[in-house]
Amino acid sequence: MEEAFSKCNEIMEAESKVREDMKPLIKEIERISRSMSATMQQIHGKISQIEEICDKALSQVPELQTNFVQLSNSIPKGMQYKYQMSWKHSLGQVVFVFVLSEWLKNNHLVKLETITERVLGAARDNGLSIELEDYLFGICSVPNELSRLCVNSVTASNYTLPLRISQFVGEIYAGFRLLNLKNDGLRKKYDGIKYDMKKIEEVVYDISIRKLIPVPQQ
Amino acid sequence: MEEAFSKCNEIMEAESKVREDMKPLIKEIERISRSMSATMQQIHGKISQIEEICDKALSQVPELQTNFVQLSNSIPKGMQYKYQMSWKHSLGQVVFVFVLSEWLKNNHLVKLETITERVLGAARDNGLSIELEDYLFGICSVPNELSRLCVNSVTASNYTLPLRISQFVGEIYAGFRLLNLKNDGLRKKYDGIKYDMKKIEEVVYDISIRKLIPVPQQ
Amino acid sequence: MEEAFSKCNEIMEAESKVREDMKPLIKEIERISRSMSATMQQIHGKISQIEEICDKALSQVPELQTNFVQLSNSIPKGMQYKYQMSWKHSLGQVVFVFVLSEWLKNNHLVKLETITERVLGAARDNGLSIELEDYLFGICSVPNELSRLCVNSVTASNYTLPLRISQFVGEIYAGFRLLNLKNDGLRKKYDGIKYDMKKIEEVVYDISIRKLIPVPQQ
Amino acid sequence: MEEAFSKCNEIMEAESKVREDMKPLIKEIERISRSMSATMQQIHGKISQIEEICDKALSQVPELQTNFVQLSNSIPKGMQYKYQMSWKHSLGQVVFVFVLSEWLKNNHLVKLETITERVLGAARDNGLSIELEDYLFGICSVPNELSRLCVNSVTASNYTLPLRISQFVGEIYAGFRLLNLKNDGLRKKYDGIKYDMKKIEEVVYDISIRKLIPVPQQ
Amino acid sequence: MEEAFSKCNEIMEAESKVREDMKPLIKEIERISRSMSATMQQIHGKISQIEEICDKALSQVPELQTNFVQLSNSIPKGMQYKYQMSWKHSLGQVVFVFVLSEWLKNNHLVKLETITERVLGAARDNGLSIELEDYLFGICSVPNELSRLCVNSVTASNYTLPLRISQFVGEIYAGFRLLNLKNDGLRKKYDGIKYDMKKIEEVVYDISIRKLIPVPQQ
Amino acid sequence: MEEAFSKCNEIMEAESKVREDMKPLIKEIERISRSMSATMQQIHGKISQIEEICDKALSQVPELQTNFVQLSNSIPKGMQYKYQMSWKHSLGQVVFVFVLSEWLKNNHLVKLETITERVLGAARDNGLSIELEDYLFGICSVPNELSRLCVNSVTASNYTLPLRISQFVGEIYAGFRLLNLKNDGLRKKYDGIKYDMKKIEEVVYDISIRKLIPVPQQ
Amino acid sequence: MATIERGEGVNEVADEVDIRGVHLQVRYTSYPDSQQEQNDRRERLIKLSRDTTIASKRLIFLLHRFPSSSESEGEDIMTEAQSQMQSIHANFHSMSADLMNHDYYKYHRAFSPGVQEYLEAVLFKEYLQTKTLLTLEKAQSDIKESDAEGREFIITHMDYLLGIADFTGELMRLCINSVALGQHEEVDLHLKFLPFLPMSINDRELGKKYEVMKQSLIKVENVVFNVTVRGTEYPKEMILDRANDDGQPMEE
Amino acid sequence: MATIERGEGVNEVADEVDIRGVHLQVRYTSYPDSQQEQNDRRERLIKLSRDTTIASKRLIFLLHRFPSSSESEGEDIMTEAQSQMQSIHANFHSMSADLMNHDYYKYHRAFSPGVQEYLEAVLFKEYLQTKTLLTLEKAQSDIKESDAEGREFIITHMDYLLGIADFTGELMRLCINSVALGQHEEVDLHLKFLPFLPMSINDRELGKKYEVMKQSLIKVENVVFNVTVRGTEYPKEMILDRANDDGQPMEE
Ligand SMILES: [Mn+2]
Ligand SMILES: [Mn+2]
Repeated sequence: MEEAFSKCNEIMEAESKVREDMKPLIKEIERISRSMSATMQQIHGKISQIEEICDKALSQVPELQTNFVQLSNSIPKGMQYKYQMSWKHSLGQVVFVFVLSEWLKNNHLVKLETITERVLGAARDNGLSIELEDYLFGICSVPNELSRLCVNSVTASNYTLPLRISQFVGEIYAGFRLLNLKNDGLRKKYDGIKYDMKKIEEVVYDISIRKLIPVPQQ
Repeated sequence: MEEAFSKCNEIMEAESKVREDMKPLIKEIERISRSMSATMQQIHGKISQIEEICDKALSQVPELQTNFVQLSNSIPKGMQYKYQMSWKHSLGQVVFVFVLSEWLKNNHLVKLETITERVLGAARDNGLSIELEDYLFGICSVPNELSRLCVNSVTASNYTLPLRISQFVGEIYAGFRLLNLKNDGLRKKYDGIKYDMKKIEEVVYDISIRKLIPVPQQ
Repeated sequence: MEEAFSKCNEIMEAESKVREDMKPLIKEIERISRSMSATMQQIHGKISQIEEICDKALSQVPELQTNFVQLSNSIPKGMQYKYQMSWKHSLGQVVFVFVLSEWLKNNHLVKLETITERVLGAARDNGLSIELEDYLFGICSVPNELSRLCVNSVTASNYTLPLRISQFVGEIYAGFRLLNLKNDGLRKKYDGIKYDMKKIEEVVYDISIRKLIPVPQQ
Repeated sequence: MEEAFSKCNEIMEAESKVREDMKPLIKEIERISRSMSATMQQIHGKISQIEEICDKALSQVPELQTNFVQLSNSIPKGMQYKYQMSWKHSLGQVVFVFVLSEWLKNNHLVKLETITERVLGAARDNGLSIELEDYLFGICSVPNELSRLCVNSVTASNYTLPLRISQFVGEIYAGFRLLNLKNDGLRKKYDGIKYDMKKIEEVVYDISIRKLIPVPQQ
Repeated sequence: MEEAFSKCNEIMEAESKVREDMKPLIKEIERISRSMSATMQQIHGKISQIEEICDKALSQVPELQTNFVQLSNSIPKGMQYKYQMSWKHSLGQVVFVFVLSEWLKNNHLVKLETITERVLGAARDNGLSIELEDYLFGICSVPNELSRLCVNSVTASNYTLPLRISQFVGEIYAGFRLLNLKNDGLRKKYDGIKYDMKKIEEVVYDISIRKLIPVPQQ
Repeated sequence: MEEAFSKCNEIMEAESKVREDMKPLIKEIERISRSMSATMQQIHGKISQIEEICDKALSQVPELQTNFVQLSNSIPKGMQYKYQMSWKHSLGQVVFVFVLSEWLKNNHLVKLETITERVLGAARDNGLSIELEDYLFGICSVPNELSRLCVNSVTASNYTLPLRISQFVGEIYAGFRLLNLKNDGLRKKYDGIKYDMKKIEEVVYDISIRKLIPVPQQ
Repeated sequence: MATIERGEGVNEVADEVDIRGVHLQVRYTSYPDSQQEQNDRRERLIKLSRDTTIASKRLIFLLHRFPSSSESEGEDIMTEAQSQMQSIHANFHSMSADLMNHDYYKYHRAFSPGVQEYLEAVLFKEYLQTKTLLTLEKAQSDIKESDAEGREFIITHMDYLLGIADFTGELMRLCINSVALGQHEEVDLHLKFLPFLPMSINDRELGKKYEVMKQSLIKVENVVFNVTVRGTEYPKEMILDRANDDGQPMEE
Repeated sequence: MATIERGEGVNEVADEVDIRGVHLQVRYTSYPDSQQEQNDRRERLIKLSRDTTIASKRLIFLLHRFPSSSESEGEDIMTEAQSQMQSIHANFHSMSADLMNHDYYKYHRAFSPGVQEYLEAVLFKEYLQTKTLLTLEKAQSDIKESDAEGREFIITHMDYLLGIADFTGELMRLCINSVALGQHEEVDLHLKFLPFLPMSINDRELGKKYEVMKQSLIKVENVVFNVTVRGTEYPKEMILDRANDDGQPMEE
């Protein structure tokens, strides 16, 4: 019987090794995605430099990809889902940064495939993926950030950004309404968008009533 | 943007379908493994028919395998780990039945590969597997059952089975000692073996002090 | 063996005595730090007397130091960490009061060394210290208090304090972003600053759109 | 302010480093003490080789000491108590092994100083220590092991060991009665000795009524 | 020995009877205090009829007193504290109603003696009492209700009530600060007042920034 | 309002003082009852000196009474039940010691009144009491101790004590059957007596079958 | 070898019971229905209840469009609502038929959720049309009248109360939407109608809903406060103007 | 001013509801019984159920004296048991009468505990007399036959199974008592009869009872082991002798 248990020990050591190999990569992935997300926070104080900030945040993507590719190489085939909890949270942050910065710069909703391609790259062929759920969670976090940006852009005398924000958040809200949501966490997060919309509308109202912008035509 | 959200809906529906397909198979797997485990319970009342009972429990394995193969066909490639929580508990029961019955019949510790082959069969090629952890958990449940069997076999005037049990559980306990357990649940379960061992030793004590077994030579 | 146990009893009595000696000192330390913290609460109702209130809160520091010095004398060498949970919470309150009052009066972030020197004094040489962690926890509590002060200062027609607060909290928030926080409690507390920042921004928005302050130039 | 936070980061990194340095040493300490404790478990199956087993378990002490000395070197002065939770549990196991094996071999209760000297060696001068509490906890674990040994020694036809055990555990129990225990965990563990004592008394009863030992004269 | 146990049975029956007698009275006390508390809830919808609502709630006090007097008669002398958990919660609700309504009507904090006299009446001479703790708990519940009333009174265009509330809650908060609270539950509840205070300050802020109240002179 | 709160503080201080005054007395009561209970434990090892041990245990009663009287003086009239949880556990131990030692010495079940008189003395007139429940709980602990004594007295070649024990425990069990028990804890404890009786009967059986005593006539 | 069948709420047939050599001989003959018939009936009722829930939710969704609609649109919406209600009634008629001559309460848990959701919808509809609370009596007679065979469908008091509790949630949404639309008189009306269930509740399910209701109510109070306070700064006409420009009901 | 009455399991009448100036006009007219009548009926059934429980417990207590009794004593005990059973039946007849033309399942929770305890008692009685398991069918017909008006009292499958589960507890006590009496053949018989409920249980109440049963069973196994092992040391006759001397059944 001793032999049987020795074999068990071997398997456990092998699995241990996979985890050991993954650890520094995941730490690095966490660091980068945290840093990207922290960089994006700067938009609130520097409304006029939004594009630069977005670029700065996104400039870390190649480094991130390198780590994801290495990570995907260290995981045995078919076992990506076994470990995915380790990087799920980081991916959520990255999706958030992508959706937010792409819209700020280019005024459109970035697609799941685009993010997957840029963040995972070759890691995708090794079986890594961004779950649809993570993508939708990431989108859901954007309106809250934008409602805050709305307030700050008015303080910085920028009266057009609130109008853009109002329209984008309205579209996201309408988009989610089309989904047949089952997931409790996601539905709850989606419900919260309502309050962001209200705040944004109040800001738009405040500036329109003071004739700082023409009453918007929809 | 509407189009983007429509696509999301499609993906969600597809995933929903996979879960729906799996559901009846998993229910069946649960039923069979529960029934196997319930059958094994009969050994306590019919010490003299242990072999027949083991055979009866194991006779359900082919049916179980059929379900696992179908299940493995319904899961997209590379996603087995995503769903494994659904059948993990059942696999635990099956490992328990296997380890217990194989030892009772053939006096050896059944290997993980043997169980995998007989329970999963072709499902293994489709990416399903029994984790080492589940195997060890299953083994850990055996001593408790055997400590109870020890008591009942004495009641049935069988004084050799307790000695066999004492040795086997002792070996399992020693085997686990060799492992470098990292899983907390497993470590806790292993700690519990100590109490089973103690109970078994007390039974052996009771029959030895009454000279129902020959005095051991060390 | 009786003798061995008698010796144990002696050691236990000695340790008991240390704790008994510490008790009244710790009670006093708790009382003073609670009182300092309670005094600081008065700023919300008396915006114009902030400096006096800060001075009043800080006036209790010498008394506090006396107690800490006595405390440090009652602890055997090298054992300060053994008992530190007893005064950790109080130190947290004291750091909070220091950071808040120093900024309100002198507009800068007070350093850890400064607080250590003034609060612990000679106790520092006896091995007592303020952990970096406690310092950071104390800082983290300040933004919440300031967001409340922001609201109350507007009620009291003071429109410049909100701007000062907005800048200070922004700097703290940015500062924390530079840290590689490993402590979970601290990370959580830091995440909370975001909400204070938002509230402060909204107040600044309210006074800026009503032209109660000059429009900022970026 | 940035500079202040940079300094914080430096301190945090330094502390991080201490923990990193300690980690492998603590892992090794855990491994050795676990192994010592596991070795002692073998006494139940090999009553006649108890001395050899004790020697084997204790033979790992020098290796353990080496690690403790290294550990004590890696901790800044005065901070031993800050980290002691990391090795407390292992020390508990070691005390248990010492008390048990010393009594089995030499029939006396090993002193705290003896264990400290042999396990910590030079580490003691670096501020490491075995708390009295840990020593007492270790002693409290011995009766349970001995009640099991009592049963197994009868199975192995050794009728004198139970009498020795009965006396030793009785003395421990009486010794603890003298202590004014304030630690709740310890008091609870001590209460548990009562059950071990009862079990041992029953074994002595069993062999005495069967005249396997001479009737004691009081 | 039988006789001894018969006597025990008698004592138990007697105690049983006391509990049976108390039961309907306690049910009635619970019903009335629940009803008083429910009545007070109406203030939020009818700001202009606050006095009438307070009177209606208090009009049930005589009925309550009758029940307390009967209750006190059914309890053997000296045993009031044995059963006090049965009506403690109801007393808490009553204190809440008293403190709230008395302040709304007469603008002062009702004293413990006043409540005791009106609620317990002659029951007081029979040994019943309202504990200081219950009184303080009752007071602690008031700020939360008032923070809600603050919001609703603005909706009803009453801008003076918020100022009154702000002052009263501020005084309560300051008052509690003077107490050396040892009861953990009470301390926690008191900590909660901070959030009510904040909410109230925000309401005052909202009406003050819109110049709905005269700018305060400090 | 400040005055109202000052008054609260006074009341709280007064209550605090009562607790402070009680503390050393209760500590002393705990110490003595623990010591009495510990003394009684010695009967198992010294069967022939049982009477002396009982006397030694009971010799501490006057000292205990002194403390209870002082305690009763420090509690305001009518408030004994408010604090009774503080000494309930100790009273339980004392009842146990009384019932056990009185039976061992004088062969009868000591009455509740007797214990009350000897333990509380004048404290009884000050409102202190031993609850019936505590008395019954104390009795329920005796059979377990006696089943252990039964085993040890045979080991010490005393064959008459087991017969006495068998009869006494049988009577206690029968007595409890007369009670209309509602209390869950008590009923559970009473159910456990069954197992003590079984153990005692086995011992009686063992000695009678070996003709160490005549088959008992009931 | 006989089998034990498990009754009441358990749907599968138990394994054989012949452990320790004793065969449990258990047969049930005194039932009008077989176990299988009972299970089938329960399944049918659960399905009808689910359909009713879905249709009622859809009806509520539709009704939320009413306040922001023009008069003619409003009429269309109510016509559509009436027809949706009628088609839900068909579910109740099927249930009545299936329950005929059987124990109503035995199956109550199976269809209770659907009944509650239906009540939520019709209470909401009645409120929008008449600003009154639909009585339980009326709710029952509506169902009966639309049944060709005139069968009565019993609604329990508890289901009615739970329906009211859920309805207040919709009333709250209505409030928030009216706020967004700048319909201040409406808001006032809704807020006055938001009924408190009595606090003296010792039923657990209802107690929980009451707590949720209270939290919702406080949320509405805060929204209304916000609007009122903002309204003090600007002329009311401007608020209304703007509301007509881009007001979007935020229902769901 | 109207009041809301709370239905289904709630016994008090609610407070008035007129908060925010709206009076809720709620009346219930479509019920055959008034709320008050329903409450009263429920109270009556709960009381009958409690009486049944107490009487059944007493019957079980009596039955435990049977195994240790002589033949003539045994006959007396069974005669007394039969008469106690008959008087319990009167409770069921009252319940049948009160439930006539009313919803059985609506009130089921009120009397289910009594039914379970009764089943436990009669299952035990049947086992002592015939060593067989009383069928649900027989249990029901016994009640019906003793009813002068021949009314049927329905026992659900679930109550029957829960009754069996409790009955095994008594069987366990019987085992331990038989052990004390040295009746080894009896012990063997009981042990073989102790049925396992199938493990594949997804009903929570039954699952809990099953766990308790298993723990009880293990306790019995340990006791039987103990006796057997002791029995190997001494001649059987001696054990029996002694058992007749001072054997005390340890029932409760
Ligand atoms: Mn709804
Ligand atoms: Mn029972």
